[in-house]
Amino acid sequence: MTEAEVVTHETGHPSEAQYVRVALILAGLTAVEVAVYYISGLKKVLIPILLVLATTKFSMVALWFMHLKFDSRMFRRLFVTGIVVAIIVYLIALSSLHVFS
Amino acid sequence: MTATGVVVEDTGHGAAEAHAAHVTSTGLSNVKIAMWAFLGSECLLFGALISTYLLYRGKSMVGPYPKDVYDIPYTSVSSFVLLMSSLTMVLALAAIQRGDHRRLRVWLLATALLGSTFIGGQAYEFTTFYREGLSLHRNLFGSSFFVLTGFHGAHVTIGILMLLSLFSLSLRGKLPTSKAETVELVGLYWHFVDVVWIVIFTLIYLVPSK
Amino acid sequence: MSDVAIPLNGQRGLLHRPAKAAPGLWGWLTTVDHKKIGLLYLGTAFIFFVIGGIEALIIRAQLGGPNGHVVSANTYNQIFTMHGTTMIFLVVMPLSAGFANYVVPLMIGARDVAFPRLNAFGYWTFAVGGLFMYSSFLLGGAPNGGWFGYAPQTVKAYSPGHNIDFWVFGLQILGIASLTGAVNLIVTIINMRAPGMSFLRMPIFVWMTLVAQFLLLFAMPVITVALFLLMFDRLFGANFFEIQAGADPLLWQHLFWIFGHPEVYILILPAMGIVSEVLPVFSRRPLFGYSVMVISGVAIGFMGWGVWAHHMFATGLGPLAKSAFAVSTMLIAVPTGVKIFNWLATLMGGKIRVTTPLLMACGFVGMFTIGGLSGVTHAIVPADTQQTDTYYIVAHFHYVLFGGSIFGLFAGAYYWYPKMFGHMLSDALGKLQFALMLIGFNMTFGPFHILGLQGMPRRIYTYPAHRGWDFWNFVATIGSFIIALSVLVFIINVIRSRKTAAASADPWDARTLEWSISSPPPEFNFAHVPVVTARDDLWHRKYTEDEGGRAVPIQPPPPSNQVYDEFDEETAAGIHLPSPSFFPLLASLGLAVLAYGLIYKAWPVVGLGALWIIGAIYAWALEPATAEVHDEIVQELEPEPVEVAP
Amino acid sequence: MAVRRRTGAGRKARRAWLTVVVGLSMLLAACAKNAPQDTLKPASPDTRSIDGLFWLTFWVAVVVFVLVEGLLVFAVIRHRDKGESEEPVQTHGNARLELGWTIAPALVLFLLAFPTVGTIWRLARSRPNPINVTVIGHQFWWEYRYTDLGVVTANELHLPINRNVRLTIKSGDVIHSFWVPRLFGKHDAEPGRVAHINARAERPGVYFGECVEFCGLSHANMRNRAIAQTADDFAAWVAGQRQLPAAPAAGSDADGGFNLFRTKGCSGCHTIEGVSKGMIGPNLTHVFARTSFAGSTLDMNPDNLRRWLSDPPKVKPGSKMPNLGLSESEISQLIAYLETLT
Repeated sequence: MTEAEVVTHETGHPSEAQYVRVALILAGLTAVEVAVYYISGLKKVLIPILLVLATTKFSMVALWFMHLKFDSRMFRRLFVTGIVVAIIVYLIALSSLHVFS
Repeated sequence: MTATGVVVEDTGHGAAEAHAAHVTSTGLSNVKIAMWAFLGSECLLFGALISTYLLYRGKSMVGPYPKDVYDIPYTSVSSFVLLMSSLTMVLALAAIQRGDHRRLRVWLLATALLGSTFIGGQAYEFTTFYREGLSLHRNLFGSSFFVLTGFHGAHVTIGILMLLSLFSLSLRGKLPTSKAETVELVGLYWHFVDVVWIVIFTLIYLVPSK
Repeated sequence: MSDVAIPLNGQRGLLHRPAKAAPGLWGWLTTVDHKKIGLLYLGTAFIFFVIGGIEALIIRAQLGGPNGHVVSANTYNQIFTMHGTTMIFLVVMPLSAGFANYVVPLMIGARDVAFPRLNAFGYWTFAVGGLFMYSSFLLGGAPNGGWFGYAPQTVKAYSPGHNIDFWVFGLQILGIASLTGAVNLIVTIINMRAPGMSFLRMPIFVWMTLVAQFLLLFAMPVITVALFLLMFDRLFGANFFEIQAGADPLLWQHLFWIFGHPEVYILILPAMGIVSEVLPVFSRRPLFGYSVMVISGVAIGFMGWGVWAHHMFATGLGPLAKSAFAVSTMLIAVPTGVKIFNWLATLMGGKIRVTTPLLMACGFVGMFTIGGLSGVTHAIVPADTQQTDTYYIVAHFHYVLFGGSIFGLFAGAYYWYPKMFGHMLSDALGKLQFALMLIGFNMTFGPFHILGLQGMPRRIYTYPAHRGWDFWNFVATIGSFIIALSVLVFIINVIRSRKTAAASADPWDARTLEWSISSPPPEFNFAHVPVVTARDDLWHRKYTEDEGGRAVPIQPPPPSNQVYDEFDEETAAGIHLPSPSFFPLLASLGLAVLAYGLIYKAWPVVGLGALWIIGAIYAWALEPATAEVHDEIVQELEPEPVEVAP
Repeated sequence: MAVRRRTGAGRKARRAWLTVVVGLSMLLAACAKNAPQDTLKPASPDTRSIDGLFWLTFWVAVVVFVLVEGLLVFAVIRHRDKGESEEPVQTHGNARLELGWTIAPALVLFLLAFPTVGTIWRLARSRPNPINVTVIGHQFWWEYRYTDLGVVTANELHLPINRNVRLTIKSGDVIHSFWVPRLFGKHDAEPGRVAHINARAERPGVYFGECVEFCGLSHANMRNRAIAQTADDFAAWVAGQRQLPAAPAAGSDADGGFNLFRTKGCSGCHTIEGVSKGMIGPNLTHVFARTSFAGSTLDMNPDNLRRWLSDPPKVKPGSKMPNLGLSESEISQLIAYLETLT
């Protein structure tokens, strides 16, 4: 998606066409996710791919649809703190419960 | 807790004095900071539920196991539906920011319908699993799956309730353009619930169970 | 507050909303004024403090000598569980919330919190949650699983009654209260500071409250999930904690302590904030190393998330995890130590007025140091396997919670009492209470160290003779009654304070904004919103520094209305204030109805409760947002007169 | 301005100093005469290394304690307001000091971290050719199974001195915690999980212990004893435990007790080799050889047996053994039979 003609609305929000394009990309990524799931050849690499796809979709919705890309950094800080604390704390807990080994 | 009961009196057009209470230190609106703080804490809530599922993955003593019940194509369709509801939600917000109240109501209804389709899909999936012997009481998979997706479903249902309330308020002319922020808040909540489903769909359905 | 209820300006909402705060009980039930809500928090929490204290006295009477039989085993388990749960969730948290609610808006120059009705909902949900949990005594037995209710012990099979259900739902309701309070205070502190009040000009109490509220914001959901899992196990037969189904007994401990450790920092940071306000005022010097104190507070906030497993060193965590958590627990002692050294540096070289708030704050520093040191010994994992779950741990957390939080909160009580009630507490009685409390406290919890090292486990309803424990248990029981005596002295002090002289706006010649308005402050706090030019703004309106760095009063002394906020009737009337509302109270009661229904599986009551809550929230949202807007403005508003609060 | 009384301030400060001194002296008078579960009297190599770590940390803590409390009391006394008119110097901070009292504690803790982590890993290492004993926690008593030696007993753990004993800790219901303070640090007995403790006694003797994780009504009555014996005493004990008890002489009180054991339902819960297979209660094959029973809360003698058999839940609230409503004569006969199970 081109960065250039993002701002067409005086309040700095993306245009409707922009939203539709982002939605199509998200739909495409979901299709890729399901497709990758069925390709047996990628068994060993499946989990990293799925995680990357999920993170991409997550950040796209957050940045575009939730306007984190256009709004004040304060909102981003609040949300990202919650995510980072959750990920770190639960990763430590799950690893000490030997979920990954 | 969705209703934030804020008393930021809408100065709207021409209200004379600007009270200090309405001029905020960061220039951002109180309710939006509150909503983002709330969404930050919700990450911890869904994080705990997802971690419980990941901990108990592959530890059920008895069937049915994820492989026996999961229908990936079916769930990916309902994921697509929820994803598209995020699009209609953001279009609804764009509509009210432009002052196009008719289009606002169309997109609000579309979002609520897509959300209801998703919930319908979940309900159908739950009954199918239940008929196949999976229940809260059956095994660890049943407990952790139903509680996680059930919590998410409850959040989506609350979202649909809010969307329908916005729709009826707009119908009765009680949602003026100056109140666009209310739609934005409901939008933030709705996108968050969609984003959580993105994580759930990948970690719970797609990542194969041990 | 004017008695005449100014008629609503013709904007009929879904339901009539009172325009002005009515006097008497109805005023208190529908108040949205952060000061009244603060006082409600403090009063309710003090009542629970007395109840928790009585529970402590029962425990000490039972353990005063070997083979005690003052209470049965079952009653003892209920009493010690309720003592722990009450003192943490119904005393220290609400006292901190009470001070935060009352003082933070005044300190940052705001007229109220960001969401006044949500604030009222927070208080009423706390009160309802506390009463709900205590109703268990009348309905078949109070919670008896310990304040952290480890999982297999609290599942239906091993705790058949409704005791644990009351604990689960009580904590869920209290969790909602804390979460709404946290969101409210975070937005208030971030967004409603007076012009000129940058983040680094905020008082340390506001900083510590902000860090504590962020810890609350992120910690509450974790215990909410743990309690939901336990609820699903107990009420709907799920098997999150069913060992036969393959469940892991450590899941509950991990989830609980991921909440548990940030929780103990939630309990101590506000008290640290109070001490950081009291010491400078009575040493007549600025707080030593303000920015370092802020950084160490924030550091404690972040590191608080990485230490929780030091509560689990006796479980099967494995040596790697134990080593990691040992080191992280040691590291968190560093910022705490930095704070203590900064307090000492503030005192050193000051002109210390030895009043009760100062003594209480010094008591905090002294006793919290002991608690901190015994805390570090728990980070030494091998030593901890000898200390955990014994009375050594009980000594540690009482030195930090009682020696720390309670001493700090009493410092706050004596310090802000003139501001809240308009007259002084007697300093002599205050010092008597301090002396009694310090002696009783050390006599009670000092010997616990010894009992713990001699192998006395915690939570035992009785112990045999010939264990070497009899003497110190007896000493501790005497000490606990001295503490009770000191609390009695405080109550007498409060009652007698009605007749003392009226307090001025600034009785302590203090440093922060809450002392620039009258005691007690008017409902709108500041007639003229203050413009802040420096940290400790009020002090810098009164004093400047001579070349030697000593503070000297500004000559010629500025007119009083430039130092203090004076106003006349006319400006007061013009200030718009949020109108009272009874829907927060209504929504809180709905929570209790829903909880009772779920416990007794009375589905119609559950339905009623759910509808009640949803109805109260809708009515609250659709309530007209404003009271008396002046007539000439009404015409200009758009055709749709009724605005919707989001 | 608040009224300042110079003498009052001094008196208060002295009283605070007095309290601290009294508190400190009480702390130092820690060693009570006979404290059988005293963690400060280690009786095994592991607890001795733990004890060393504790005292190292303790003395570091004492230094910090004296420094901080001393500074606090000194500051309050030395710098109290003696009525002078001029205000103090308004110092705001001092970067070097801040750095100093951040680095110094971090350094001290860093030095403490090395012995700590070292000891953690040393204690966790499994020891050569141990005697294997499985310890199972039940609501409100401990069961021991000597898997290699084929012995099952309860409440009292026998172990030879100067031999490694590998305890495998399990639980049959809720979380308990197995601990003999003088021999080893506690470890939770978690249902569904297995844990290990390395035990080793150096001197013969009876070492007391107790369940240390809240496990219900009689958590306080779930005690245990570890009886360390010389190698041949231990061997004699094992041999004794392996023998089947002789059937009581026909027609005697013991024989009456034997019949009652089988008719009153005792056999349904308790195992006596060759007589019954019950798995709910402790193994009674050699019950009278033990020095204590009922979760080691009662010493083994006929009077205590009578008190226990007449109403078990009164002695141990919440105990699974019900009140069988036995008459005095039936209790006497049962006691007579139990006395033959040595």
